[in-house]
Amino acid sequence: MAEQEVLMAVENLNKWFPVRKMGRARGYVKAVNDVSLQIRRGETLGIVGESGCGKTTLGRAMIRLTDVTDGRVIFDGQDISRLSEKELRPLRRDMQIIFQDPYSSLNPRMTVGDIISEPLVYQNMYSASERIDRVRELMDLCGLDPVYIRRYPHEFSGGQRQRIGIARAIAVNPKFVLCDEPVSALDVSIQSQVINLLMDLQSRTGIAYAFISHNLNVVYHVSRRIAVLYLGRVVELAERETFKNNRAHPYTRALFEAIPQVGFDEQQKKAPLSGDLPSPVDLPSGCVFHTRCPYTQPRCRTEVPDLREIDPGHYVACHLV
Amino acid sequence: MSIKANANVQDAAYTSFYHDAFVRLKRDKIAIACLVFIVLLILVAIFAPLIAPYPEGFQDTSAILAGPSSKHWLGTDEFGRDILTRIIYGSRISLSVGLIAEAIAVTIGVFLGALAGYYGGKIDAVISRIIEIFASFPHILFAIVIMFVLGTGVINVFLAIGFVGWTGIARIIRAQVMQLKEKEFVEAARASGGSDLKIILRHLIPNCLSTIIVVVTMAIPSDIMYEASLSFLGLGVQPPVSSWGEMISMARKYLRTNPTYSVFPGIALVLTVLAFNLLGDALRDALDPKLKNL
Amino acid sequence: MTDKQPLLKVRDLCTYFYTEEGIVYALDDVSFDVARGQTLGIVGESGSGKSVTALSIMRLVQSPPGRIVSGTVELLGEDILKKSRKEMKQIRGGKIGMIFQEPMTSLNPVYTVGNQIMESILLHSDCNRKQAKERAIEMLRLVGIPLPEKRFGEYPHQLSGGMRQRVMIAIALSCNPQLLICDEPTTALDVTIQAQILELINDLKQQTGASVIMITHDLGVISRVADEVMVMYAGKAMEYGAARDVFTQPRHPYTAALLKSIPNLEEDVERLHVIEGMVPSLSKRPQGCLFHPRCKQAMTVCQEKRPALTTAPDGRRVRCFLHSDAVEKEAAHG
Amino acid sequence: MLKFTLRRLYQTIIVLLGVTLVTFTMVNVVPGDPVAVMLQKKADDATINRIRDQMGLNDPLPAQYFRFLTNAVTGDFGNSYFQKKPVMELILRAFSVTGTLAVLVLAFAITLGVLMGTLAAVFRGKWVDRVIMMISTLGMAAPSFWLAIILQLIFGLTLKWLPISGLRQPSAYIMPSVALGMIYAASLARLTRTNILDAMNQDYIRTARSKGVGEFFVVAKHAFKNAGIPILTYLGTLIKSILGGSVLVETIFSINGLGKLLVEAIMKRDIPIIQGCTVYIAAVFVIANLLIDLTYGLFDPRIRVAGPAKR
Repeated sequence: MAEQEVLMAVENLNKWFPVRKMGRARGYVKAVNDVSLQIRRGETLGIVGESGCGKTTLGRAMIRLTDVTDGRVIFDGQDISRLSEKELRPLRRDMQIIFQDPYSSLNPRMTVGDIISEPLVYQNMYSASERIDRVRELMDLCGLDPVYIRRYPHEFSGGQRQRIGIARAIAVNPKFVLCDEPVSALDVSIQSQVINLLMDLQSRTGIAYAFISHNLNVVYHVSRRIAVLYLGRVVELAERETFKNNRAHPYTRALFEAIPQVGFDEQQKKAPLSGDLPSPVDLPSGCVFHTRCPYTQPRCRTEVPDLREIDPGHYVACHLV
Repeated sequence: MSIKANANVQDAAYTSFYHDAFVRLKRDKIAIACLVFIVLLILVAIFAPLIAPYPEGFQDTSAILAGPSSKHWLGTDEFGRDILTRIIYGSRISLSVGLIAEAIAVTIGVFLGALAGYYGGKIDAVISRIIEIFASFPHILFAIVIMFVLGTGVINVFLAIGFVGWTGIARIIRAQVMQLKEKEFVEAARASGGSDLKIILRHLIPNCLSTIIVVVTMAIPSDIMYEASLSFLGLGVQPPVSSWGEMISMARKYLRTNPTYSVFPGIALVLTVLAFNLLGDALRDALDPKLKNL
Repeated sequence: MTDKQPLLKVRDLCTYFYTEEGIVYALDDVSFDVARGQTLGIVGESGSGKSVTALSIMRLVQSPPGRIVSGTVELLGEDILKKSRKEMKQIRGGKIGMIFQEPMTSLNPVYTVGNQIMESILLHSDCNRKQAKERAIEMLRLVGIPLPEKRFGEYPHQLSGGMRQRVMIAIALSCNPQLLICDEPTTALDVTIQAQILELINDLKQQTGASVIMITHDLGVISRVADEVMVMYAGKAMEYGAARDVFTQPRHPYTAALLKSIPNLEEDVERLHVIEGMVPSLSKRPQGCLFHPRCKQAMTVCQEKRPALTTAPDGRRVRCFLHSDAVEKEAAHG
Repeated sequence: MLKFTLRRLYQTIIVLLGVTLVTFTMVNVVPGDPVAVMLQKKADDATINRIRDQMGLNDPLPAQYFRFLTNAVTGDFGNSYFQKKPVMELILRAFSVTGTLAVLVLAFAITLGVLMGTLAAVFRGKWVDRVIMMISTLGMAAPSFWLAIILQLIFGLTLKWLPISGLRQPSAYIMPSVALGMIYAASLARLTRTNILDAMNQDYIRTARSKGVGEFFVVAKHAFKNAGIPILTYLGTLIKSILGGSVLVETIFSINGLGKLLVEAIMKRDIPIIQGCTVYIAAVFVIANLLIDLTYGLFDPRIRVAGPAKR
């Protein structure tokens, strides 16, 4: 991978939350564990996993909405993992976020115009009158009628609110947008509208996305490459096509089999995995997946598998591959 | 059912949150009646000299402790003063206690509550303990002790009641700010490079405002009652200034001679408290239904 | 469809909500059958009336503002809607069991799991407490909860989401109901857990011979479990037939568009198919076909008249003027 | 649960220390020399100074506070200036009266309030609900001291059913209890109603109904226990308010309780009593609150037994 092509590089990132008992840290929730991945300019990296896999925390750490316990985040050639809130402020122009919940992500006391122009105000972009033009342009771009610029969020439907959130995120022309479950709260027929909008915006402006979701179908559709997370670790990372025919990690395979597909040709009626996710406080030793893996070997219980490149661009963390 | 969420923007009128709330409030007949009553009461208090049938302090020596008559609609007290006149002047004290004492309580409460909620951690721990300490004294008892320290008088009544009432507001604002801080729109503001100050000004304060309005409306009647109680005990407003609590206290000595003397100031007090309580309920339903346990 | 009498026969069911904003036609003129041992899938987006269908069958629609306005719900030939309150208590939990979407909030936090299963058993059988306890533990074992004796005494918050949903299933099935209604049972769960729960529901259906109504917005879930499927939109059934037929050859433009709009691992498409616009407000419904404002094949007649749900010669039912010119009869109430 | 208990215990001690500090500070910033007050200006400066020395009033304030605190821990709040008796003795004697009254008020308010609130919730929107809510709204607006006078007027002076002052016979407790308890019964009724209605909207109620549980048990078993948690929280505030409100009611009915002791002490500037009463009442509330917090577990297993570690 050519160095200029890489927009964001996450290197051995760890994010642990202390579990406090009687005021002292008695253990850690290891939300993100030794994660390394890269996002190239203009591409979409899908990050997929079940609840508790650390995908949201990883996303927040990538754009430094949370501190990093260990490891580095290099954005546009600059290590941002140790910068202070104040030092980060100017960089926020280049990295933005779209949230899952179209309700709590918009301030109910602000008009749509104020919401969309907020990043422009913080970043001191445009004059006050130019800002209004810019907001109208953004609303138009995101499929919202600009006449609603003075309306309040509660007057819009979930899908429209999500469009407002998208307009806010792209207002400052960012290079990178973190999409945290952007369509999970929407109805099926609205999901496709929002997904198409995100993809149109990418082809028009060349934004790079990190697209976090638990919905494999959606991630598969939007991403060029996909990282599968399990209990805070990347277990498999590859081009999207690889996941169609060449899924290597047992967890990835189970995850894909578990999704109910519309169609009746090869319906899988058996659940591919048994058991619950282990608690992130006491992670299993060795490979974190060994408690549920159908192929567990003795060494899986003791040795943590490295993320190895088994084919060009295809990384897997499993002893058996 | 999420039917309402699907309502089309096209057919919705241009409405802000407060406009919406006002529309909801307008539909509530009781609330409007209370609002009218309170406005009238304020007018009565302001224009007391014009409305009252007698000048304040005027003593009709021909009618001492008289019952209601055409000359004195609500009767007279032990000095022959017209009770209606005294009730009208007494409304000045009650309303200004509601206003000034509550302003003091809100200032302290919002400041400390917001500080604790926004910064959390050690600051929160310290402020929370302080709130707990001050909330450990029964309000009326604490007010009595403060009055003992400051001495009697109208201004001191304001100070005592204001200083007693801040803990409740501080608790609510603290919880509210803590909740707001976790909202994604605050995170969005941080993600766009908003500083603490800007986030507080643009997001936290506007979203707390409705809560503050509700809490204040609901606290005013208790303040009015505390004033009446202090004055009743002889620790608040001192004669000859008229206060409903002080009138009831005096009337107590003449229960046998003029029983209605004690009734009328009480009715004035009950009606005022009732109006504020009901208005507060309606405002809460319209602005902030989460505060249901208030 | 089988020749035998269906277990559940719903005819012309209407449930409206009388709100300040006007009448919300949450469920309008819905008819369907559930055969013994079969699974009927009801699929639709939010506000389509699918949950109201379930609550209407159980007569649990909140009233006011909701009311079942007309229609019949026959369980083995007897109209549930005409039953007394007391008879209804026997049907709920006895003949019909129900599972809800939110396993986190659907169990009472202040009682043990065992207490909540036993409650149902004690209500619907002559068991004493000891027998009820044994039965409850047996149910916990049946739904695949490890260490059922230990879990019996635990509180809901001590269990994971998947485990709680298993407890809900244990409660719903504890009295051997003939019908199990599942309202979005897996929406709040992770996919691998969802697969477990769906497998469990399927297995238990086989074992007990109960019929299942599976309500969900997820077409994938439906196609994994359902024999028949009813597609709902804005309170009406748009298409109804064997699941395989409906999903492989959808006839209603809404079903077809919905199927095309979901991303799919099997086929790669550059852009997803989009259904423009939004679900209409159920209190201010458009004239004519409720879907016509979003339909790409809408004709003039679609704007003027409400199409009726008609049965084609092959037994499939569609509510669309492209497949029939039948017009819905005017509702007698209004 | 043990950790929770220990943490609450630690917090309680901090709050109690704070309470003594606040009270001590307030009482000691009062202008005027307590000794001069005590001797009623009959003594010369030398005598006053000698007594001040004896009483330790010439020591620096922190030392005085420390002495006050260490004595308070052993239950010694000093002697009353005028009654020449240990303050603690006076407080305990008064509290036996106030305590009885408070228990009666509490029983009256809880029985009436919870019952009425539950009824109103069950008959939501019906006339029963409207009547109960109307009465409780009125009840919340009537100050206890005025209600007491009206009761005296009706049942004491006019009907002559009940004695208008003192506590010499059991029936004498009725009027003070009702006068003081009405406002709390009213607010409890509203609180109970809201919380039962709130619980009735929860998903688990729908589950209970879908199991075939009858409406009576839906309310009595499923809603009531959940609604009990906020009601329990309110009890702490209730105890505090009753102790405060007793000041007024005791004055009106000439009951020799804590409230009357305090008001009289304030009139005479009897500082040890003021200090002792304030700390004592606050301490009663703080400890009652602690006990209430510890009984949450009975209602809410989420506090009693820890769940799995959450993310």
